[in-house]
Amino acid sequence: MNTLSTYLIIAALLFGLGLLGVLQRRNLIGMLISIELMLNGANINFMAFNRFLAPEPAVGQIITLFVMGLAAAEAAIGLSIILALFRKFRSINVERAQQMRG
Amino acid sequence: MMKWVLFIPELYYVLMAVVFFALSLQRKSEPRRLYTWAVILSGVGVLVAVLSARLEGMVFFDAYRVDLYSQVFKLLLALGTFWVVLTCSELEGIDSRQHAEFYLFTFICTLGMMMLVSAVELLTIYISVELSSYCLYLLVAMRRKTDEFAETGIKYFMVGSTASGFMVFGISYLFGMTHTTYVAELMKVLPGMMTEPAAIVGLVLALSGFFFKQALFPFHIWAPDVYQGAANQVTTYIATASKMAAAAIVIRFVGFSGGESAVFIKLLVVLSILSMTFGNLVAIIQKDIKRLLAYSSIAHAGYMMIGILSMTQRGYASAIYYALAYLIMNFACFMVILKIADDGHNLKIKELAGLHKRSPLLAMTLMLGLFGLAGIPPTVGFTGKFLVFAAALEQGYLTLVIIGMINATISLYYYLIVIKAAYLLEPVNPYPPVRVDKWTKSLAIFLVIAMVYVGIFPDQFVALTEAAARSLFI
Amino acid sequence: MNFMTEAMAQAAFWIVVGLTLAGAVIAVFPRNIVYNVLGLVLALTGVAGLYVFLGSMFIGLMQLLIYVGAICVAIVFAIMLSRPLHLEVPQRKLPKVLLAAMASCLFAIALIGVSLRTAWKPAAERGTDWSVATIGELLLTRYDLVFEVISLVLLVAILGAIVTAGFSRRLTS
Amino acid sequence: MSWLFKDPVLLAAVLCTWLPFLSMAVILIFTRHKPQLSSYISIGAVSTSLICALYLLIKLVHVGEPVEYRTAWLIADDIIIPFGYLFDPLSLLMLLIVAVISFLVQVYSLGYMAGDPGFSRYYAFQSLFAWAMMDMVIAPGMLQLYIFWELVGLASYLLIGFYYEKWSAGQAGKKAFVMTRLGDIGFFLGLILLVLGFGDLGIVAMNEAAQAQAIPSYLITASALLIFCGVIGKSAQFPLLTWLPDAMEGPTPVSALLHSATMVAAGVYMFSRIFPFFAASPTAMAIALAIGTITMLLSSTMAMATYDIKQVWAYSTVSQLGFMVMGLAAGGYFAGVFHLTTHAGFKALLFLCSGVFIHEYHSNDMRDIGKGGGRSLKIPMVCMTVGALALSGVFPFSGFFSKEAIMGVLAAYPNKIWLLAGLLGALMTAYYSFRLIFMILFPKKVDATMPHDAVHYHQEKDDKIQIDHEEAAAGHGAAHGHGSSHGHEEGHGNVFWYMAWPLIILTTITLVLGFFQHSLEGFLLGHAADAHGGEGGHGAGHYALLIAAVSMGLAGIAWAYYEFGRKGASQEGFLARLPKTQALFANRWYIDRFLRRFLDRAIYGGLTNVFTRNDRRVIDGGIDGFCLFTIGSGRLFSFLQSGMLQYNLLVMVAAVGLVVLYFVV
Amino acid sequence: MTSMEMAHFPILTAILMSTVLGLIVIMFIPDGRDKLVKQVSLVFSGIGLILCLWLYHAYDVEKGGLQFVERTLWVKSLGIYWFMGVDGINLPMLLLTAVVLFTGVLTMWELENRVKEFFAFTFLLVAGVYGVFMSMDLFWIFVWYDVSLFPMYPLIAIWGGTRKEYGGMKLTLYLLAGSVLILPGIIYLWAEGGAHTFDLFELARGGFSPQVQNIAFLMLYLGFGVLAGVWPFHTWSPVGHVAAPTAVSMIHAGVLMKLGAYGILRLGMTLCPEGLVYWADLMALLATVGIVYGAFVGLAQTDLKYVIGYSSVSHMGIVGLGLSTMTVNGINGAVFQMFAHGVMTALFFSAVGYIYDKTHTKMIPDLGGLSKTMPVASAFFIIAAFAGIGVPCMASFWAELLVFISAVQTYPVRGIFAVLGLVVSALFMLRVVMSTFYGEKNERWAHIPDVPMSLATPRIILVGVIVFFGLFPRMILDVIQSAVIPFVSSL
Repeated sequence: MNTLSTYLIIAALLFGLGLLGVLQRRNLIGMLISIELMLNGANINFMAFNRFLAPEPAVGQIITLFVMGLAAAEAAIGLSIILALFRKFRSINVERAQQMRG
Repeated sequence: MMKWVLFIPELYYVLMAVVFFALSLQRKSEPRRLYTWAVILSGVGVLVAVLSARLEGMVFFDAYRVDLYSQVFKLLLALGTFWVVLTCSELEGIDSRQHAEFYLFTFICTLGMMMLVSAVELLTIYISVELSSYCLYLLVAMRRKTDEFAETGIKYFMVGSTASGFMVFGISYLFGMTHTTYVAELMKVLPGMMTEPAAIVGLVLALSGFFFKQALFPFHIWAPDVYQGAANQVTTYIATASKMAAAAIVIRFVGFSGGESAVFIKLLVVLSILSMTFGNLVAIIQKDIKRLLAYSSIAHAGYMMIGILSMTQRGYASAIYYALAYLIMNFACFMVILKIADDGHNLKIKELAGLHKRSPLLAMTLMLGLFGLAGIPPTVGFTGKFLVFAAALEQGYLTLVIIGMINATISLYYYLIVIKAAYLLEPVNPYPPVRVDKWTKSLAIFLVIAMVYVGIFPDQFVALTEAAARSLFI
Repeated sequence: MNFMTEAMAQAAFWIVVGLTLAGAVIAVFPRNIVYNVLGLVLALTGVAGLYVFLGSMFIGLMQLLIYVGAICVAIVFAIMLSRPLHLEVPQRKLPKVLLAAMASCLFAIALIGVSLRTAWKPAAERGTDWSVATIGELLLTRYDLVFEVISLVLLVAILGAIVTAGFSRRLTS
Repeated sequence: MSWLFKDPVLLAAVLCTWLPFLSMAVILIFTRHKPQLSSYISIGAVSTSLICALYLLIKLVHVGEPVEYRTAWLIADDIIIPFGYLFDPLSLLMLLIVAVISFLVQVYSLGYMAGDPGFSRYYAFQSLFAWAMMDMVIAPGMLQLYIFWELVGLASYLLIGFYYEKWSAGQAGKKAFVMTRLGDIGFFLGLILLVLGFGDLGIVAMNEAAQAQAIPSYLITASALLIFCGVIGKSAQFPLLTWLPDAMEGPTPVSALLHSATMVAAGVYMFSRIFPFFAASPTAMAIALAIGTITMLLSSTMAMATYDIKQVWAYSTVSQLGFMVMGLAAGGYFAGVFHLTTHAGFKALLFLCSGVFIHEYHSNDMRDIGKGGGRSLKIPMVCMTVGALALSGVFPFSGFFSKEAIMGVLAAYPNKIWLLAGLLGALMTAYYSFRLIFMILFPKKVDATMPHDAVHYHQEKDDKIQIDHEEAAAGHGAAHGHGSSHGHEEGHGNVFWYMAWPLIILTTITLVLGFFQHSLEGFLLGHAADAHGGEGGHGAGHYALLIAAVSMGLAGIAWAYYEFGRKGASQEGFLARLPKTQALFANRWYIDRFLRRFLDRAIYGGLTNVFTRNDRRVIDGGIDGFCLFTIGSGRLFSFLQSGMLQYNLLVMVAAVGLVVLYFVV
Repeated sequence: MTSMEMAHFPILTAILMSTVLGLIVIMFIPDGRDKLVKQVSLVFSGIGLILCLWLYHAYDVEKGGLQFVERTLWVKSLGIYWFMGVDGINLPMLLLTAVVLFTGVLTMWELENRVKEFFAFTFLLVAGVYGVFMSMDLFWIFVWYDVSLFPMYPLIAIWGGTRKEYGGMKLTLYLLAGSVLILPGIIYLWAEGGAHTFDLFELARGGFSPQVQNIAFLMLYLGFGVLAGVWPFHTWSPVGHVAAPTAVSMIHAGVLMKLGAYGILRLGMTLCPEGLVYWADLMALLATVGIVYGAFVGLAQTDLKYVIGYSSVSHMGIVGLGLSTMTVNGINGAVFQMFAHGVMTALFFSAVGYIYDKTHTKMIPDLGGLSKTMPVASAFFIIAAFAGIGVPCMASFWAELLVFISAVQTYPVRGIFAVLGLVVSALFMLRVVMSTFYGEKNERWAHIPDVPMSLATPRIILVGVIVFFGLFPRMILDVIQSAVIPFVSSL
């Protein structure tokens, strides 16, 4: 129901799903997508705490806003790096990127 | 407004960023001129940091605190940046068309880290971390001719993003528990809540993000690949300046717990031991010097953690001192590597062969630096370890300290292998002579003297770090 | 009436939740990257809905704007730049998926555990000022620094994206 | 330094003992390359010593109480090790003996060692010996005695191994040192026991305390037995007796000085030094008696089976030392010391005579010497015969008197078996001495045409006796040592007379000394001697014994004459008909073989081997293994850092997940 | 320690600086001026020697106690002091160091390979040694201790002989592994000491609870024990010595190993007397095993330096045994033995060094009959061997005497075993002497010249020291005793 723990669970699930994506997707863009999911999980947390616990409702919203902004920047940088990699490898399969080890 | 004075170092770095942004807009890239500018500007930056060292006060609605703690770290950051820039005379690892951007990102990154050490509000901290991280992602990915190391950037980025995901999630729990984003209030409230799972998990998750920057086990996974894959100067920057900021923020965050939770301390102990042991053991088998130093940095994160986890003023002070020591000696090692691999390639240990003939000064710098990393007196590394261990033993962590010492011995083994290469091996094919210009020479001599001087006359430095640690709690 | 509204709200809420989670699943599981993006869009929209339920229409809108509008589009562009759609998708390795599933399940369960086991205490005094104006005011006062810095972050991101993606800003050296 | 000159006695003592040391230092450091000068320095020093010793004897002969000088050599808490001089009759007598024989031997060596490349070194070591021995003799405390005792051993080692290019010489030196060391350990432990139990190692104090029963008897017995170990080692008593024959590898004058007259007698001297102390423990005395007897008999038998002229005298020395120990252990303080004195004279004489033969014929084998015409060397031949007579205890010679004294003591001992053993010993002694004399005197076939220089090694191969190669190596005379760089072509001028005069002097001593028995007795035993007319008291009532002893000696001579001397004698001896016994005797009753086996099996093969392997495999191997393990674990852990990004992330996530879970549960 | 006592010429610092300055001067000599480097080294080591001799002369035995004290606060917050002083225990050690350094420099007169670096590292090493012996502050003791250890690696690995890289690595790692326990031990004491000072005497005055003492003593004992060659942590010693060049072996076996024993004495025993009592049994046991074991293993070695290495194990066992008795004479003897063994081993290695330099082998079976070709060189070795056997009138005799007396008193059975070890040590020394120097002239080495005067000088000095203190043991024992008696009474 519309309680704090519901939101927290949803956030945790989102985070977990994101994590799963990061851990098993071979497509780098897929991993990036998963990271966005994780950030969204955190954002839901902020919003939920903001709604149910926080003294000032504005703060949580602002944090969420900034996280979004950063996520956008992050996505931009991530995508550019992925593209750079693609131009080298002609692939965005993360498993191609395992030359350095040990 | 007088208060803006407090913000001067940061403003100065903004100015530098602007200058290089302007320079990056030029049609033609002139590496030499860029280098000269960068050296001059970052040199003045050190000066600014020194001059503003004694400033104190709060700005930005208490989100930003300028005190000795932050100023010391800012000085270290400025110094690290300056040194790195100084070694950029042959910036062969990076496409010459992108040198301006290289300096730009470096300075913005330093700016981000400077804000990080001063920020006392979670959102500001988060933003600062991300600012510096993004710059680093970009710097790492900038390496030229990267076929061999192309994956570096993406690895760094993925691990970093995941870790920052953890961190945000953790911060959200902290926010939920304490209803505030201000560090000062957090520190008041949080120690009383350490029994709640959310508080401690929030702290741990938030710390993961910083441990990532510090390359503490198990958040180290990027370090070897990035150290190896990034351009030499970038690696140097990551290994020196960026570590300072990480240390600063880890100290601040660990302090949140107020030493209330034994389990939390135990966790840190475990992490510290794992980090030292893993780093040192794996470093043994490395062939590439930068990769080796990456593992050694993992181990050093563990040593530093010993000081931090004692949760006393002395502990934090020792960690600050350790950071200073680490900056100097790590940089000394990297400087030698940079100068030997002046065409920007990755240096193998065996390529050091005959260094004592090729450049005795660099060989000596390298030796002292490595001995310092191994914690051998009279170098600064020893004094750092000594202080860290003293702080830990004051709290009774005898076993931890012994494990730390065992690790120091293991680490000595691989440092000795490098020293052996530099001093003992004769090269199979003669390597080209090392070009050592006047600047490098004086920098090397300075580093040697610094390593020994700070090591055997630690009094004033210890006093400084203790004052800095004290200001953490005011 | 009240009951009806309540029930509708309930239903809407669960629909939104379902949308979010379904979107997340789609974003993670299918091997076709385009489905993933669509899933992500779904999930993000769902999250925007949740924000609305959490009382902030503004953030919900921002979510749609930034995430769905900007990020997802960027991702789609990247997909189009990087990988022709007709290329076959790589096979999954079962052990890896299993391990990943175990780890993330562990993590999710642990987090759920944390949120359930913690006694969340509301603040003693809770403000009720949900207006966007306040947000704006705070952005220009208390969060002024952050507000300034994020512009720097975005600048870095833009510059970096250009530099890194290989479209050098100079044609010649 | 003025204290030194205030007291002439002290001055004499210091000069007497330290001049040789000085001479050693000077020779080693400065005059190594000037052999003549070195020898003069050394002889000068030792003759000064001799004069001083004489002076001391004369000066102090009537002083009743012992005169003692001491200064603290070492002060370590409650242990004070004095350095000093103790002059009592015994030490004065021994000092004189040492000085005289050292002097004579050094003079003799002028001839014997002439032209040897190590001439200077030889004299340096001689000086070292003289210094150490004299300081030992007049030591006021047991620790000083022990210290110089060890140094004497060092000198012995150096001199035995003088011909260092000879493997066997080195072996012999090592053997001598280690075997005496073994005994010394006992000695040392005994001293420690005494220090801890009693606290004072002053000889006078010890003796008085023992007599006054101020020391518990168990302590006396234990420490006396341990100290006696030192005697066993130094004086080559059973079972550590085999080093002495091997020690004959050294130059003959060395054998004369160290390994017969003085150094080996140090054990006996030490015994007599603390005689009252020993006497306070009947157990120790009994054991000493037994050991002395065994030694005497065993070594006599050994002497009967060898053809090496020096070996014979070496065995004889061992046997006579055993005899002295018997005398002392049976309670005959004077008898033992007296025999020590006379023995020093005639045994030195015997060795020096043999030295002349060896020098002349470059062979140690008595058959070679005989065939080479040994009897043509008149002076040595006569002197040697005199010595042998003294050894056999024939009347006018010194040996007679001292042997009689010991026999008297043994006869006074309740258990007569010791006396019988003594008599048997006398018989054998006479037999082997004259076996030697006769073999040289009446060689089976005089081959006058044979040049002296020719060395008849091949004849040694005729020996049917199986001798361990080890001993064989040790047994081949010292003749190779000095090569033929010198020789008698220079004529029998100086060289010969350098060697002859000491012989003559010693012969004189041997002839005369016996008649001083009573004055010596008086001197040694002080007033006590006057009171009961000398110990042993064999004056009037023991003619039977006297006759028995002398007849034993004569019988031995006769027997030897029968087998070796008379015309047509087979010169094979009765042992040749008893091959097993002969082998037994020739192989020293297999004591050596046993020791060698023990050394090989238990020490080299056993403990050493085990320890070495343990060191290499277990201890060092453990360390290396640990290091390899560390490196290996590094390799292992490096798999955690696989190149695959997601696996690394997996580790990280799992770790954090577990931590979070831990905090929840 | 009053200010009045402070007002004198800081001679200890001067001695220390003689090496540090020497190091710096050597570093600034341009390449290729090898002769000059050697001369400078000689001058600076000579200055150190003269200062040490003066110190020895000026030390007031009657007064005893700590003299020539220098004490300045160094790091305030940790209570670290620049605290140096001389008493009867470290004075002989300083003298030993000076003598060995001086002779070591002379011994390496013919070095040709990377001369400058060699002497620089050597001076660094010796600076550390001086520092340990002088310092009375735990922090500085440890600092100097490590300073004296790490130059061993380049010294062995660059200029060494047999398996130099392995040996150097093993030795350095092993010895520094010892500090794994020392450093925590020191800081542990500091932390438990309450007064938060590293001043040795202040800490000792404060006292510790028995439990703390037990732990700390064990740590210090094992830590320093590694360097002191305590069985079973001795295997670095033969391996390292075999690998090291002559002067380094001299300094290392002669002086550095003493640091270990000195550390046990100065830190462990001063600060944790009750810990000592608790662990003394173990100490005595290990020491005895070391004595006997070292001798036996030495018996089987075929490498000259291995033999000396194991003899060092055996002799350092005697030091350990002496310390473990906790009696005046035991400790007297132990300190004396440290000195005597130092000089003796230096002589040993210097003698072997010459032989090795000329023949390029130190395998006993390859040698033999050396006396004929180089009598003087052989004589040095033989003298050292006799000193090693414990022949009287050599310095080590007195030391062994004192140790054994107190050992038999305190631990009868172990004491007797230790004494029996002397026979074995005699056996193996003489075995080596015989196989190497006795026997037929070896034609292979016939061309080799005997030691020239210049190279004989250092060895003569060492022989002189051995014999001088052998004849006049009070010259040094009185000094030692002036410190040991109050020390033991305070135990």
